[in-house]
Amino acid sequence: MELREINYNKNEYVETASGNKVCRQTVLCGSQNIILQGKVIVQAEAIIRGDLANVRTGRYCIISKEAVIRPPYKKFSKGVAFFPLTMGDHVFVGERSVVSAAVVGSYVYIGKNCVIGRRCILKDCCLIEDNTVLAPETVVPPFTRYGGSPGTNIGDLPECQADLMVDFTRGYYQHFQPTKII
Amino acid sequence: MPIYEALSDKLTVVLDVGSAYTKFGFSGEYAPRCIIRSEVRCKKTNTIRRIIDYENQKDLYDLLVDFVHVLYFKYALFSPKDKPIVVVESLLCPTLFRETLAKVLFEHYEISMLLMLPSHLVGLSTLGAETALVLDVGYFEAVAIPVCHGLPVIHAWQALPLGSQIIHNNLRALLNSDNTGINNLPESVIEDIKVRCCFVTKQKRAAQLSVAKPEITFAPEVKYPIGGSEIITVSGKVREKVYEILYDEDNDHLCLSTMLLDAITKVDIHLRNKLAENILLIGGTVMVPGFKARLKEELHKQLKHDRYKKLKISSFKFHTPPCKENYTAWLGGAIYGATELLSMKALTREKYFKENRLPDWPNMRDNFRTNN
Amino acid sequence: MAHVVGPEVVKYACTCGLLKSISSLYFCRYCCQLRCGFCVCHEVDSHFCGKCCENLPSSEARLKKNRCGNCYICPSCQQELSTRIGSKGPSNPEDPKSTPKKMYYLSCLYCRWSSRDVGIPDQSAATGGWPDRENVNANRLQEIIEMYKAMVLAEKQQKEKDKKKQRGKYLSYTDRTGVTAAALRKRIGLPVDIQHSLLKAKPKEPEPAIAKEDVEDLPEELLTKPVNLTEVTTIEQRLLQIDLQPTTVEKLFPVHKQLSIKRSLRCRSCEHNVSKPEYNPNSVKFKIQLFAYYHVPEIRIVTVEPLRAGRPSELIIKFTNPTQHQTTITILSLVLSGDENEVKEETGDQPSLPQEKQPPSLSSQPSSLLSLSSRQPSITIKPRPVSQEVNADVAIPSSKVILPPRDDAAEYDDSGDTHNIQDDPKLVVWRKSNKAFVKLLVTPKQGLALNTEIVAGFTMQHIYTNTIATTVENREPDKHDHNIRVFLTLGNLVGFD
Amino acid sequence: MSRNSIKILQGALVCEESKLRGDITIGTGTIIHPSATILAEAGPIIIGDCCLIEEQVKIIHRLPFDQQDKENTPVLIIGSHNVFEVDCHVEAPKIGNYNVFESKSFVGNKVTVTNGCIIGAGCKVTQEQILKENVIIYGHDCHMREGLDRPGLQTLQMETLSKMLPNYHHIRKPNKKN
Repeated sequence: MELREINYNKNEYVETASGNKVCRQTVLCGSQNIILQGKVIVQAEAIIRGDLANVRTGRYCIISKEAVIRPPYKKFSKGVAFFPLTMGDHVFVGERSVVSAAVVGSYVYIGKNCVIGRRCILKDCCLIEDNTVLAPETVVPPFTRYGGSPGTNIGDLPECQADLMVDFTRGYYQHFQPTKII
Repeated sequence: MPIYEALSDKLTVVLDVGSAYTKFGFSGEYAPRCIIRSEVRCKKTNTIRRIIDYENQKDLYDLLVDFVHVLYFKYALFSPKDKPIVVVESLLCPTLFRETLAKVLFEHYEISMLLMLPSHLVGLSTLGAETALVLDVGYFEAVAIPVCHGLPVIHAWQALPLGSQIIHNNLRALLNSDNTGINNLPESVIEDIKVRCCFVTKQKRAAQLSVAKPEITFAPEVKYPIGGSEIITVSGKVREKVYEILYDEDNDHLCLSTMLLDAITKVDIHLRNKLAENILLIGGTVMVPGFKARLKEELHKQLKHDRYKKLKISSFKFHTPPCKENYTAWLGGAIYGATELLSMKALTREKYFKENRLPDWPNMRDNFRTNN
Repeated sequence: MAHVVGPEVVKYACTCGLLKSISSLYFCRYCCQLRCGFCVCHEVDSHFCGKCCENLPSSEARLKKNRCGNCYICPSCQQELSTRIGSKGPSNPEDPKSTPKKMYYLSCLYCRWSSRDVGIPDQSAATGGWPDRENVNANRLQEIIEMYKAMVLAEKQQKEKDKKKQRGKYLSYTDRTGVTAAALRKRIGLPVDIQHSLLKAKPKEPEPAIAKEDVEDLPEELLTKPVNLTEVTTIEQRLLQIDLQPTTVEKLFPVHKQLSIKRSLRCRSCEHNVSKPEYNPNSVKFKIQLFAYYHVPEIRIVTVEPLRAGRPSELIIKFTNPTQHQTTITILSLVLSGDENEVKEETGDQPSLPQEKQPPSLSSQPSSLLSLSSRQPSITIKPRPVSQEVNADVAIPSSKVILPPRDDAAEYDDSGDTHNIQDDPKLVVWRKSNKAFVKLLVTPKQGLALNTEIVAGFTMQHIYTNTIATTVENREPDKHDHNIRVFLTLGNLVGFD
Repeated sequence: MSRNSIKILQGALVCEESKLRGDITIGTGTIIHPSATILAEAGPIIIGDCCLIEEQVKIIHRLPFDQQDKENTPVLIIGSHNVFEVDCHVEAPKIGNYNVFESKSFVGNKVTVTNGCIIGAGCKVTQEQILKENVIIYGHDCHMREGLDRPGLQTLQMETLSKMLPNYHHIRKPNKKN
């Protein structure tokens, strides 16, 4: 199916020079530590915890409603430090998902209502199905589909997944348009 | 024989596709690499489908293609093309199933050769013995076949639909009286309750199970949580009673113990005592606590009946295989697979396509015949 | 919504007859045919561990039984275990000043199982070194395997001798048809307890197992002690440690993580690769990538008018040309029978197809043994008829649609199109760079029940420009017409005419 | 319960963007992240010392329908050193010490949580029960196992947080002396 237009209220969103579209009803903590590379959409009530550590996304990332992007912490002998969280290009994070990964690669699709545990590493081209719970420190290899609780490898992805994700996130961005006021 | 030595360097897959669980590994190894449920994730619906629930041959073919794919590319990690395979099968395996499996292996996966081994016979090889009465209690049925001097006495076979399936159904029915919503529980939960809570009780106690005012106190009940939202009660009576279905005689006065005795009756009189003193139990169901002890009790009880008195058997002896019972048959396949038998008896791809058929009962008999 | 998630509403019929979405199809440009995961040959390219992402040579992978030497999974919940630094055990408890030594233990961050739970002592090295357990029956089983090996070998030699003596008519009889029950009975009638001639000859053969009269009794505590479910293992936990199959949780030990593979795919008719990944486990690039998504126009449903039986509904679909060459799309009516003309046409250069059931290269020797190292030609699977039924008619337009080549730069360019294509306005609604929106009329068949899922189909003919230069002189790329049967799931019937 | 009475003890760190309704007492050393929700509907909530309450957490004091009686207002007492991770939803009537409620877990209002329990990510526990000490609930089927010990303390993380959070957030002023 071709994507339908996704309309938003123009007053609720801020569009930056690099094409990021960020909803005003988001909680962007420590916004000086958050880098959105461009053409990133952050939807209503999403939370990005830049106060804990740097958060850096690539281009064409979509952070859906009520998703939480939260840098993970790690215990050291001397204390706890929060790690920066990096996200590649063309990443989709579904509604209400909590992402506490260390690295999210490019062309990654995270479904709705997932829990991506602390310090997980999501390699390029992987897909996390809706309602998956990934245990902390899980490594998701490329071209795998993870699902369930605890999340396990339940299948493979087509080899052209990268292009599919490029097409999907670009299409999403292009169709994400303000409601036209007549 | 350099060719064959080169062959033995190759990993030969040994496969035992059971109705519930599939055992998969390599010849010459001591245990399977994996024991997994015989099921695949249906790509269309993204649900799990059991292989035994196939609708027709085409459906079975597709299920097996997916299943064998998982076995090779998730566990064996090499391509099946031009490689040999050993398949352990029940002698009572439906023709449709074995032929479809062979078709999948030869046509779709292009294996070089296929050796089909009967489970009852090869299971015995784990003992290094040649004569025993082998009882395999699987998912659908229990099958007893005497093996004498390395030959399955096929005419003496006994089979009854006494396997884990009937136990699961029985458990579901028994739990239903104390709890609600049991019918909706998936079979895997029923299986888990069976595995973790139930056991085979003793003969004396079993007699009390059906009495109105039992003189014994049943085993303590178990509160079994279903997810986080429900707790069901597995009463002590249920825990003890569920396996009774294997030992209760049916309308034809048949049960597990009579199967064994009937099988013994059907063989040559000289061999009867030897078989009774060499009983090998295989299959996952026999691993439940108390199974063997109870079977022995039951066998002795049956001996007192008129129909078995003539057998003149004094004692029953049981073998303990050097492995767990649920993969004994597989292990047998792995032992045979490590020998030259593969190159001697296996059906090659050329032959399969030339004749376009699978020999029936391609078992070990020829190997043992040529020796005298 | 693309192919990433959501239902696949547009399906292409692969040459083998299965319906797949375009993302899971391949396009073999040597055969000019669609292929799918079902009809190609899968091959293992490289082994790697999904946790530490390290490649292992296949020989090492085999040696380690396809498991990673360093990574473990939790025996309780099968998640990956993490190595933790334990409370640095004091190297000398009496001397508080002695430097603490780092000790490591394994811990599951999901179910919180840890190697300390089962009393495995902490290790001084961070990776590996965790005790592996041997199969308790290993010696006995090795003896048995050796015995059977020797037995069968001797028998084989015997058989070869016999063969020389008599031409083995009897043997061939049994080999083919198998012994009947009657023949077996005869065999059983042999004198009792004849010793296997071979067993007698071999002095070093292991004792056969002795059956025992006493068997393990039912553990008495099962009858009296209440069961603590948290201490009894589940069947999944048991099957993770196949040789032990522990029944209680204190016997669960960490399990080496299973390796994963990268695989390449090979067309079964021409033996060319259609997909070959790069060696690096982290790489998502390919050395060979003949995916249909890059070669065949993609179709997406844009809008469908509500479907009523017997009444034409407007359907707008989008065509995208993924190639670097202009293509022309013609919509033809669907031929459902397996012997579609286009299949015949395209396979005309493969005379072997009708005899695909025949194994190739039949030699008198057991060639599969001799040539195990070398690759055997593949057996082609006969295509099956398409199982999908179509319950709507598509009005076949008379004109064609031209799709300009894909232009990556245009993606970033918002200015208007430079292509000047004269379109049939009845057919092409809108176009932009390599995409065109096309209007079709579909009419669900009469007599369908309400809410029936409507599937329409047509044959898409596109011009495929093959860039593999066949000869040196032939610089002009080849152009083929390639037909693909396409099935569109349009939604449910909402009413009648 | 329309009026709000929030008592924050000295040393607690409560971000202003959190949503607190009803009669709530927050103990020393407790950290409440922004956009956490605590609703004291049925009666007061008393949160002990050194609890960590992350964003999107919902702690709701709400009685089951069959236990609603107007005679005495029950108090939800949450012990010390409990960790409520992102988007967990807790309605338990009683919570001891050293528990961890992982992300997206749900604890119904008939479940009494003792000490040292871990409710795993995504687990939904609603059946009326008293969780044993050091029980770990995990996985899709809410599998249970018993831990050897209670889960490790998050003191170190909280130390870091208490240094970092005031730099970025408006903190509610403590209004009660210890």
